[in-house]
Amino acid sequence: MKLEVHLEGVSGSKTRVVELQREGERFQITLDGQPVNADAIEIAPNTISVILDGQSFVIHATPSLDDKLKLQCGPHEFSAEIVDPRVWRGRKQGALEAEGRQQITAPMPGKVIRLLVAAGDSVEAGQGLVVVEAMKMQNEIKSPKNGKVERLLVKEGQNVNAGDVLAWVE
Amino acid sequence: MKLEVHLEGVSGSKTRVVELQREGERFQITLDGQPVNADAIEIAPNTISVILDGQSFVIHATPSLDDKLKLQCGPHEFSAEIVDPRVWRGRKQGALEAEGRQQITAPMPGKVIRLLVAAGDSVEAGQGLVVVEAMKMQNEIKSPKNGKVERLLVKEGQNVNAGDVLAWVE
Amino acid sequence: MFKKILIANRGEIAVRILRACRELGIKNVAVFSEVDRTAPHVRLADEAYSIGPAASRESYLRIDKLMDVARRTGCDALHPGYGFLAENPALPRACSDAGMTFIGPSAEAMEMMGAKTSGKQLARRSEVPTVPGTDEAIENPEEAQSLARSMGYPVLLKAIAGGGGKGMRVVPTDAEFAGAWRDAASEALNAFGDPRLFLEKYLIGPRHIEVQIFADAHGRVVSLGERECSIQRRHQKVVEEAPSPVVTPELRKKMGEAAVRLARAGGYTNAGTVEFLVDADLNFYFLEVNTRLQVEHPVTEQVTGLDLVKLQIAIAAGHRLPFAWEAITPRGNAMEVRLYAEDPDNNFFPSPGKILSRHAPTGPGIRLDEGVYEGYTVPLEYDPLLSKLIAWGNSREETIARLRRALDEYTITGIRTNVSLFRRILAEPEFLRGEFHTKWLDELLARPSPPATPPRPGTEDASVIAAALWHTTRANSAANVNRTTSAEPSRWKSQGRRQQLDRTP
Amino acid sequence: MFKKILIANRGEIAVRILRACRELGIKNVAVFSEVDRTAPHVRLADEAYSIGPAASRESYLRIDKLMDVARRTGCDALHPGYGFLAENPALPRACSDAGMTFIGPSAEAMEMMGAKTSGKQLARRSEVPTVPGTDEAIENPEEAQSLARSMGYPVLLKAIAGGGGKGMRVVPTDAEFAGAWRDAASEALNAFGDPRLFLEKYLIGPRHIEVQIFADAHGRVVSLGERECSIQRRHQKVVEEAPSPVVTPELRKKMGEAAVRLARAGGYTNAGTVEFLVDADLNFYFLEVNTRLQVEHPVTEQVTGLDLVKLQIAIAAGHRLPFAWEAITPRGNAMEVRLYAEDPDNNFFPSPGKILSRHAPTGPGIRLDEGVYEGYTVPLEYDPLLSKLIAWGNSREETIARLRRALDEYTITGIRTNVSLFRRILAEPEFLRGEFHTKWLDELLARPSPPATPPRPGTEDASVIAAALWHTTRANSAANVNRTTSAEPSRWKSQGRRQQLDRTP
Repeated sequence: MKLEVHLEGVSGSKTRVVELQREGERFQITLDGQPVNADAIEIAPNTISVILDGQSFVIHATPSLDDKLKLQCGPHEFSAEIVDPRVWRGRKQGALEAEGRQQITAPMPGKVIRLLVAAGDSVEAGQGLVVVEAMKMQNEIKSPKNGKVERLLVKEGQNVNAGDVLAWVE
Repeated sequence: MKLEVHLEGVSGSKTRVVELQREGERFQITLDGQPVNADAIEIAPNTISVILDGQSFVIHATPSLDDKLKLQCGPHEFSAEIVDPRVWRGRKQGALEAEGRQQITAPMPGKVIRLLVAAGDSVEAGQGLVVVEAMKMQNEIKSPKNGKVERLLVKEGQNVNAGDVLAWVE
Repeated sequence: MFKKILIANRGEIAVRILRACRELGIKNVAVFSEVDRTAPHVRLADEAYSIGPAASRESYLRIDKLMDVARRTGCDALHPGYGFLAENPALPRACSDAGMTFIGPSAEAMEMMGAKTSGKQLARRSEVPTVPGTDEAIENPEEAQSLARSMGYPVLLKAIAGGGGKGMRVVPTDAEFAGAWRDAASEALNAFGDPRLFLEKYLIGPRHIEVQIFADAHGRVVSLGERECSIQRRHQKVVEEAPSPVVTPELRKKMGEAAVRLARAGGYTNAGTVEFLVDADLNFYFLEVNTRLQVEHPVTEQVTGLDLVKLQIAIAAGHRLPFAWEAITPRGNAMEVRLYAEDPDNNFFPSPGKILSRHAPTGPGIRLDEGVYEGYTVPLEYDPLLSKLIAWGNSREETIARLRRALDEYTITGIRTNVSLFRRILAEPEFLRGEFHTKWLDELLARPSPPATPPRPGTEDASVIAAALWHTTRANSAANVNRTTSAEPSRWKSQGRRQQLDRTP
Repeated sequence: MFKKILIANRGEIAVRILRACRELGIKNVAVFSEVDRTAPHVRLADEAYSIGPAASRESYLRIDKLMDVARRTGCDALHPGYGFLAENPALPRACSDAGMTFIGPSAEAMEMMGAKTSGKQLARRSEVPTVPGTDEAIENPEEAQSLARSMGYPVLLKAIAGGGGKGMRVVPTDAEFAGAWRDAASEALNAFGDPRLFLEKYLIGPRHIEVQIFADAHGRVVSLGERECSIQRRHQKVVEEAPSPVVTPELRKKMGEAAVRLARAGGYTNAGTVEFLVDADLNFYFLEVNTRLQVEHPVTEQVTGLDLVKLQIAIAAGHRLPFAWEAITPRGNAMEVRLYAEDPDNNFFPSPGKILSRHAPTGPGIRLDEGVYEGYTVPLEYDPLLSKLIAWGNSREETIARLRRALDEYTITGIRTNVSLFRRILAEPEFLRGEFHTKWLDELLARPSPPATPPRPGTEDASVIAAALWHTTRANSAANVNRTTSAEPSRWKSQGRRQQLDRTP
């Protein structure tokens, strides 16, 4: 099976092509067309041991809500999007769109306790937009860019879930 | 849902009738027709917390190969067979039959390295029948009763799996 | 000794206390709020009772409900843990009214020593150094300046009516005093309509070092040595160690004696902590008293070998502090990190949720005081402390090496944790040299992150391969599902996600 | 210091060694047989290489393969752990030929001290007491009897050609000597065609107590105190502790000096253990030397604070034993239990298989040296040691209380373990008083089991409710599956079992 893996991590974003061919209990693996000396096995649910040229790695895989696979390898984290040619899925268009316009989401469930800006306000990168309280702590959700608040989608007192869109900054 | 639970444990074997009625996220529970003050919840896969009259218990449930549910509650172990009236299943006949005749099974996978008796031999309870080697240790499988070896189903050098029948003692 | 103890707390500290009860052969009773039904302290306790909704003030802060459970279950003592009601004098009073023993100081000692102002007054009376300065306004600037000279610069001017930094000035030298006084007074007048000022010695880069004391009901008070707690993020301790890398045997003796003097003066019993600020010249100044067990008590346990919770219980039961304990000499070095469900890459935003998998470090020199398990959902209503990871070693270097090793082994999926914060702190040369103060971590975090350590060669390739393997095995099983079910589209993603998210029914 | 160490072992000891490497900043290389691909030591190592089939003699016992991996990966040292090749002099020789350092004694010291007969001879030469008696046949019964009188009764007669108990007699008193001699000689003649006998002092209820020694390459040899290892099942240690409940400071000094004398005489370097039998009068007799790290080394680590594996590595790298370590005084008491995958209700039959779930104890005073994880399949090819659980406490009583508490918290499903054996031992009054010997546990297990402790009231009801809840939630989800799939019968049992057994693909 040949897969495209879009990986994002410490050294930026890359697309790799992986081919896994089952051979008995193991797989023959090629990476970007080159055979690699790798032995990969899932040793516990979502825990994968990879021995690559003798180096031992353990990778923890967590499917995330945005349809990506979060990978933890020791202190390093990656986010992977996997394209399986056997399953046709329209590619996301979000990546391009997001360049100019940023969607601000709640990183965790909580309650909106204060709005710090109004729609139409100019904001700077790092400026607080909304205060969300969770686990007795108040947390400012900040603007990721200089721009203008296009829309605010929440009200004070409103409960939000992780991933809920709070605002758009253009 | 009303269930019959046949429990075997330290204090012998019993049949209890449990009724669970869902009420929101919890269950209303009756035991042998009496309502009990119990709150039961599965807090992790196969790990069940029961608070019964304020006493906190944690029970680990493991389905076993003989269609029974093994229950571990602290140092205590029980084996439960559950009869669900919604699912008709013929009751096992093994229990009666076994009174006179004992089936000797391998308690774990290994290799038969020696037969200590032959079919037709008279044996005493506790007498060794077969030696099975596993993890570099040799283990004598003993007769559970006085009687006669009816059949031997394995040969020296043969690999056996857990639960494989080794012999019958009549 | 007690027969049954009510543990009026939750999380790792409730687990810590019930383990001590179990080891002493004392029955224990846990309480829990609605969202804590699946919490570890409920799981491990002998008995457990619901005391109401998630909000603390409707459950863990309700003295009436605690007393009701205690009465119904026949408890003869109550342990408050830390936080919640632990420093509220109404709780020991309620215990006393109910004929139960409160495992901690008396309500009176709590009031006298726990409150900042009365604690400070007690310190002065017991000749325990406090930060030099005046509590009351000085009308005459010249008088103030001569006082500043006698204390030594820098000094801090503060508005009597002040707050929020208004009317506050650090004065580095005598030459700048008059101007700073004028500015501060005028700012105070503008801000509060009151120009009056007082002054305090300004401590540069002070350390937070605290002394663990124990006092029995028979007049014996001992110090069990100090803990270094200067590594704080926004006034919240995150790394603690014992002994402090800067405390000399002489200073230890002086601080210990001061702490014991204070406890005696306050008629204190049971465990308490006297917090000090220590300046660069190793002068120490009383800060406040915590009239309870500290979160960071394990580092003292690891170097002294004592079980502080058992000691609290014994003292509350009227036992004497054994003589031998006064002579305890700390051995080696212990360090604790507080593992929180929070996202260090996103301004330490709380990250509650379900722990999908967990691999905890073990082995020599490693202790874990846990408040979670695999499959547990960390609730959003409380402090997101997951566990405390404590390392012990023969030297500070060995302790840090073990802590690093343990952090490398520690993995948790499903929620974010602050593990990377500790990796960063434990790699900082200043930290390794023991050169830091209470603002050090905030300053460190204000600086741009250092370039990420490049991963070991192959890490990225291995991760790509792991992702592909993960996908392949799920894609195949999803295909199997498709064959046996209807033609309804079934994607591996929802399949994989369900496996992850729904492992607990 | 070394750059990279090959760990020529598996299981918990391989994990123990690689953790030490990691803490020292030394790269580590693991090796594994075909069935050990998923083993914890492979998972945690920096590098890992396959060395062949499951059978030890084709993998872990193959010096050529180990040397090949070491050469290819550029290792400059090798740690053998315990078992496998750890006491085979061919391994240090092969290391030396390959220009690598063997972390352990020299091949010569291993040969001289490790072999029973040469070890005993060395002990005699170094004035270390051995069990009194003759190694050679005594022709004359009268001569034998007078020797027996001088040694004191009871004595043991043994056939020179003997084995399997034939021609062996315990002689309790002088009056019985002549008859016993006659019977034993005639039995020996019948069994082996050789009537010759020798005799030894018969020790009644001896203890097995061993001394941990360390020797550097610069002539310094130290004792780190003793371990009590008398709790054995069929000559296999299952519980170990330090210090021994019967060893006095004087005896500790004498045994330590004897052990050091022996090590010096044998030109020993690195870690070693001198095993003694100790009789009821606290006389000690040399048994043998183990020229390697012991399974039970953690109890010494917990009371001395030393990391013995790091010490082994430092000494192998030519470092000197620091002076301070000679003055180490043990603190408190440590006890280890060996958790095995075996079924105590079925004659300790090995019980390998997949660990379906696991909840390990943590908290104060608890150390776990692990060789397993949740989801791991314990292979049937090797010693079924899962983990070592070690408790430390201020007193033996506290240590035992902590160990009990930890055993109560420890749960594992999918395989059987010997946890209940330890619950039983830790409840025996004789054990608690420290009154036991090397046959004590076998005698205990030969007695009928005591009536099972009745479970806490409600245990049975709670278990029944849990079973019903378990069934109900599965039955419902199975019903859901049935609705969406074809009419093919699907039973909850296979459903539930699949969930359990197939969690790892």
